[in-house]
Amino acid sequence: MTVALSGQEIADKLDKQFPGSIVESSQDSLVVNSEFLLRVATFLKDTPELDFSYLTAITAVDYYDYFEVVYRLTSMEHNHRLVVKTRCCERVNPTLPSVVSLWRGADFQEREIYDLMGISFDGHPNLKRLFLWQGFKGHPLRRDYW
Amino acid sequence: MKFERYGIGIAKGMAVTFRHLFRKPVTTQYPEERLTVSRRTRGNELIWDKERCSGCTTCAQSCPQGTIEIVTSGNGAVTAPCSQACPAGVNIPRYARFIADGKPAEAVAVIREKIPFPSVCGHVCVHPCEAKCQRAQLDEAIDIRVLKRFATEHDTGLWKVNSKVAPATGKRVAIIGSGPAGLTAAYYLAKLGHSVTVFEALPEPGGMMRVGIPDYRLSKDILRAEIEEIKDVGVEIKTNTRVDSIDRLLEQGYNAIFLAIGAHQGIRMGIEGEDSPGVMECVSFLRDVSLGREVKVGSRVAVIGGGNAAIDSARTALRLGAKEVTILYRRTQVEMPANPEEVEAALAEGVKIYFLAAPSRIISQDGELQLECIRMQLGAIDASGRRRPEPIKGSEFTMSFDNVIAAIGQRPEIPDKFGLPIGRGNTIQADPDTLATDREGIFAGGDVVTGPASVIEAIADGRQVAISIDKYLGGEGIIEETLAPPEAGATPLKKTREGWRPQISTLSLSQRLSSFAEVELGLSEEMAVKEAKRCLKCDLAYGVDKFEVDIGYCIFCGLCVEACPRNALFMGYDYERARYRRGELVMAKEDLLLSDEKQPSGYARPKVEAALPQQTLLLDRAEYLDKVKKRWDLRLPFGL
Amino acid sequence: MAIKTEPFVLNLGPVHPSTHGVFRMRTTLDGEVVVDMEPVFGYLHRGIEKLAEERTYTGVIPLTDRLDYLASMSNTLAYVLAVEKLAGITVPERAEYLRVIMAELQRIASHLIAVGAFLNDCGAFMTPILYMIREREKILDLFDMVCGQRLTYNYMRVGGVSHDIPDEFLPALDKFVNRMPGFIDEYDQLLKKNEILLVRAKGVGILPKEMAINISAGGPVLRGSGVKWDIRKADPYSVYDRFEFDIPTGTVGDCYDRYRVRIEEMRQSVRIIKQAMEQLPSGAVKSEVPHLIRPPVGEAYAHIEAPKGELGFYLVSDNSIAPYRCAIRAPSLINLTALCDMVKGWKVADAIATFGSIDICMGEVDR
Amino acid sequence: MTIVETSLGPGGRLAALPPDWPGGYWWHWLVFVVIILIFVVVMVMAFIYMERRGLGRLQARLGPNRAGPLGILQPVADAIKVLLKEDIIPAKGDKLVHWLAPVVAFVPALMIFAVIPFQDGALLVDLNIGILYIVAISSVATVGVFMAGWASNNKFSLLGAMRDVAQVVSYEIPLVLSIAGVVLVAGSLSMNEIVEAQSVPFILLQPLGFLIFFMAACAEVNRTPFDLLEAESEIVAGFHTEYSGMKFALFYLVEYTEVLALSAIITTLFLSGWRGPLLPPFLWFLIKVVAVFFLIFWVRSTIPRLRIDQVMAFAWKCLLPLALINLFITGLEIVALPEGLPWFLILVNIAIMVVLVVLWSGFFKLGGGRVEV
Repeated sequence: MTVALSGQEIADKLDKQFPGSIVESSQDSLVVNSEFLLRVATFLKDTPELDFSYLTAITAVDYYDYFEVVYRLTSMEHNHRLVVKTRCCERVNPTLPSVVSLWRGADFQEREIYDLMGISFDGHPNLKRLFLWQGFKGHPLRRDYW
Repeated sequence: MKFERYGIGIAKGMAVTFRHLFRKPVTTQYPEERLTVSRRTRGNELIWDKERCSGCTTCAQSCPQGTIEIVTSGNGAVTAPCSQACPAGVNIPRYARFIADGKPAEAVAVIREKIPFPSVCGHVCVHPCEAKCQRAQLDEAIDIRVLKRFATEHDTGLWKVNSKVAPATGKRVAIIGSGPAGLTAAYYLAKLGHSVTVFEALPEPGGMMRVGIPDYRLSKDILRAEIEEIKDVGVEIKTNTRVDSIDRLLEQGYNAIFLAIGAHQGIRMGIEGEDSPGVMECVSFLRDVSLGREVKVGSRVAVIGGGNAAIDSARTALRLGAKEVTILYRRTQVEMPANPEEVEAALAEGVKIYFLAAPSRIISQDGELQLECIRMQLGAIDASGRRRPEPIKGSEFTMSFDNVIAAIGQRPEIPDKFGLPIGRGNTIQADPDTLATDREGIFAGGDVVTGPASVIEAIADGRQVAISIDKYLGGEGIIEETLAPPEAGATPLKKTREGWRPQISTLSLSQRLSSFAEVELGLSEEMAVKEAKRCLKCDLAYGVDKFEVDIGYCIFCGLCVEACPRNALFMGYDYERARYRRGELVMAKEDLLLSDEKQPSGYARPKVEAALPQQTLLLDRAEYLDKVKKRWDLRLPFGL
Repeated sequence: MAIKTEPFVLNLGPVHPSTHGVFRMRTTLDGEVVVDMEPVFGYLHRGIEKLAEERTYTGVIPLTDRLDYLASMSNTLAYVLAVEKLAGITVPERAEYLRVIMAELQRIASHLIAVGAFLNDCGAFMTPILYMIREREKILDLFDMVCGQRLTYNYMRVGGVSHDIPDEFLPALDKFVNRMPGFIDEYDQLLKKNEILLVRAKGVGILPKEMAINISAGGPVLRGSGVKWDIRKADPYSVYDRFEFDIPTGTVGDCYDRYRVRIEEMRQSVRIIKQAMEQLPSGAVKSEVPHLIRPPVGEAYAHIEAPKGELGFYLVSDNSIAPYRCAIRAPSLINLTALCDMVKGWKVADAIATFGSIDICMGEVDR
Repeated sequence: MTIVETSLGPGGRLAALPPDWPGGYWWHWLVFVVIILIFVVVMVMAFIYMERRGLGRLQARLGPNRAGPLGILQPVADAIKVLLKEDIIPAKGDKLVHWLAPVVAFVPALMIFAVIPFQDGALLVDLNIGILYIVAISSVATVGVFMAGWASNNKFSLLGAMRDVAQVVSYEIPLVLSIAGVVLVAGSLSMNEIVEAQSVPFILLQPLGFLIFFMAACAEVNRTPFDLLEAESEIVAGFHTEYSGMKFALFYLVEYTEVLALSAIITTLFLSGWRGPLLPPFLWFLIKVVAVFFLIFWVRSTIPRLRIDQVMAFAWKCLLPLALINLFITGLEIVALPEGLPWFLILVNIAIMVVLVVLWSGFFKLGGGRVEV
């Protein structure tokens, strides 16, 4: 059974490592400050006993007053998984650090989020629209897109 | 890259294809290769049946493509699902509308058209109607029982105006037992003009309503008022008269006799030490309490059993001063026959329930009862549809109580002089439709036939017996009457907003235990009106003016067919009937020729006639097709 | 002395016989050798995630059929598991077993198309794909018996399955399950040791193990590179923990390994179906679920092992009758991440063969 | 008229014609031209039908059965359909070359039949350099294909055409070498004499020669496993992507005529042409042609396609050396036994073939395929 690591445990570990990086943590997920995202991600990927080498999915959800990007990480050796979330509040041009350098699988998923949700990822090799054509104005998956 | 084993792999592959030369080619040209049509057909034709459709717009709501457009005009005729579920057939949406318009008197008139005990049902009915309420699909069912209670509490007796009593017919009917079945039959037979006498063994009429149901659920004066109404119609009730033999009654010149004895005998547990002092039987216990006789109860009381009777005994024991009441039930809470609300109320009042426990022995030691029980486990499903409990060897445990009440079931107590065939559970066997027994002129109904059941079912039996006795005595057997004024201008529901059931206020815990006052307080005026407005008026919504499906958008997903509660929508799956001519098929075998019984199919070129293609409708609801008078033909020319 | 050649751009474009739907590869070729390849998506983008936000929870089910139209039964299964996790609905035993049988049948059907298309891209003129389509036709007949449709089944519901199987389903399924291993052996004899296929597929389009994990590939692509990871074993959903089956893995991660992994998986699926048929209990097929499901506020993520990889549905609910957000993790899109590296340097023919071996379905990629 | 007489060539072969032939040279020429035309058209139609039905059966399906009884008229239906189709010429394409390409491709395919002996002596003109004429003519067709590829102004067609030229050129040499083997044994270039020399069919005497010739010829004619030319999965339809209507019909005809020519050549060179025990010689010829054609489309239905660099490597590294060795061995045999080859030589040759094939397949490599970019 893939054990879902509880958000609090990992939160305490991370707090010791990067003080102030945890915004909020609940039983099944863990919200990280967007500045610390890259460092936390590298820490999660490299430490041997966590070893999150497999990024299952990245999804973005629009909660009107902030965007929430959900990273689902899985480790194949220890067969456990973790949900890491980050929030960005500006609606005009929200930006987040890109994790493509750690997991190549994030490449298309970040381009899709940029295309449909409008969150740009700095550090992404070629951040272009994935599905819609270049000239398309607006980001359809936003709640206020009509 | 070495080119090892040169040619052998290729040769093997060639062998496979060569072998296929001599095999029968697989093609859809051969109809019998095609498997049968699935039961849930989903083809290219949507058939809608006007009669069955109740215009409740669930299909339009469920269609993901929004292709169904439905306009209802509201002059419907078919009964609503809740009215269908009520054994007595009370027209629930109609009286809910009266309450919504603030006319409780008319509402009681509508209820009284079907049942003579509106306020009793308002208090204790098991409400099978709420299970069928369509509002449950949206959020939660309407609380129909409490609405009935609200109407009866604000009744001004408007129904009496149209209530007529027919002139005397000179026929005399004897009814044994004044329970809900007996009194309902008496009421209707009296209204039809027969002179009715009811014989009741107990000092007070009302049967189970009087002695079975404790005061905190149904107060006695409400029952007495309703029985008074029945007496006004001309029913003569003789209490404290036990009838031993039917023949003596027949000699006294009664033309028809109705046995409505009910099920007043508690079933014995059949374990050792059952007769020791302090062990009581629930029916007699409840009877003594409700008749006001003095009943002493120790501080620790055990109740054996899981039905309504057990819960009532437990809560009555609490009110009689028992400190600690425990119920032992041999199955689990899911299988408990008691009403879920009753079980919660009992738990709220501090009753402890041990599940999967059954008594094996009672030892009486100096005024105290040692109850030895055994742990049970659930095995295979038995005849009653519940899982049979089997004892676990060596899991006995003993508890000490002052009193033990056995409430494991009731059965009718029939004196053998009646000379009637006795069925399972000591019940009388009667014809299910007319409730007539084998002996001429003798009818039987209520718990005595069905075994312990709810009040509303007994009332329904009473109505049925009234009809069959009237027919037996030469009348037409019509007991329908219209008491309520006709309804003007009721419009079906346009848009419904989300709204949940009201919270019914109840007595606080301390007040409950101190007395037998009624636990559940009624609804306030505006709460009742708000609740009545939530009703979806299913009976009114019929009379569909326009039903259109935009075939262009429809993706034939079949969700509307499933959502329709009245099975008015279904889809036909048609194979194009392909015409095979002998010459057309090179490999044609004889059986390929189109024959009626064989099911032709396949994706061959459909023979397109001038009008629509000839389609074999393989509907398992074929018998339904001929009933569909106006066929709503939604088919576009397929494949043109 | 290298001949001075000038690379030119060739669009193995949206309309091309072997791009499995509207997928476009802007390849810059130097003669026959692929110098660079850039995938272009979006030709089949219908905005299913936006559409899902306007439909009731039951109304979204027909949408899921149109995601990976070669395996629509598994899409519905993933979505339905997510809703049940969100709303806390229990599913009767019989429905669980029926779902497993349908999902495994759908896996065989999807793999048949995948392997057939791959062999067709390698040049075997239509023969393997026609044999495999003959088997797939039997599976489609079984689905036709169960839910009346051959492509968009719309069979599973929240809380179970929409209808019980007709009585003639089990005998037909039994006949199919007994004859299927024989057919699989026939495919093997046809092309497994064929020297030309070995030359065309072995060592072509290699996806090393670390890169497979790094690009979070899934399904046969991941297992082809030697990673033993299968959601049915790692995180068993529904009743998969009651069956024994093993997970085939490749060694090098080239087109041939992926082809062999798919063939072996078909055999394992037949094994699972056999066991499921024996343990199929009787009883209800759908638990009591109101038509307008209204799950409590919250979110849930459920994933299954779809034929093409890990298919996940992430549902966020705000206690209304429509999902607030319905995000889909599409395995085909993520498996394509490394297509550019796997294809660079090979010939055009190999680019097509590698693309065929990854087996994507555009409905799921573009959503 | 004198020029014509002299063109009869030395030794007056014509005189040896059976006496019942009416009229002189011109009549003979006319009759045979008509025979060849009818033979080609009918046999091509028959081949199209057989291939489509045969492939159907090999792939466990029915095959065309709608047009006419048993689907016999399917080729006619195809022809009519293709003729009625609009004939599009790509805008920026080279108009003249686009129009001329099918002609240049079709004419040589038809001219090959001039030297095919249908019956003893029954051939349009018994050139004493028959085989050389065939090899020369067949390479002209490639020019037509390349013209088509170039004129369509379509990247796919250009790729297809380049592949075809590369393939035909590199398979010409093993083809000719294997023919040389046959000529050595038969002792003459003329097709008729080759057939007469085949008391023992050369397929037994020259097994390796037959194998090489068959594969090289398949490559010439772009048949699986070398059908790189119109590899529908890679370059859509190769050189005839931009063709439709009448010109497409001609290319379709070219393909089948070349296959017909190929199977005819194989029957004359290796299966002893029209010689056979009971049946009339013409019928034997037909049976053998159809048998070879069955082998060709049977191979087509099973085997996947090779990559272009593998095709090249196979030609230069595998077929060419084998053909040389085969020629060398045949030469030795001729020198050692001048008066005619005894029958036990068949076993020797087959043994040599097996040894050579196994040895060579172990030694020979097809090349990696990945180029560092």
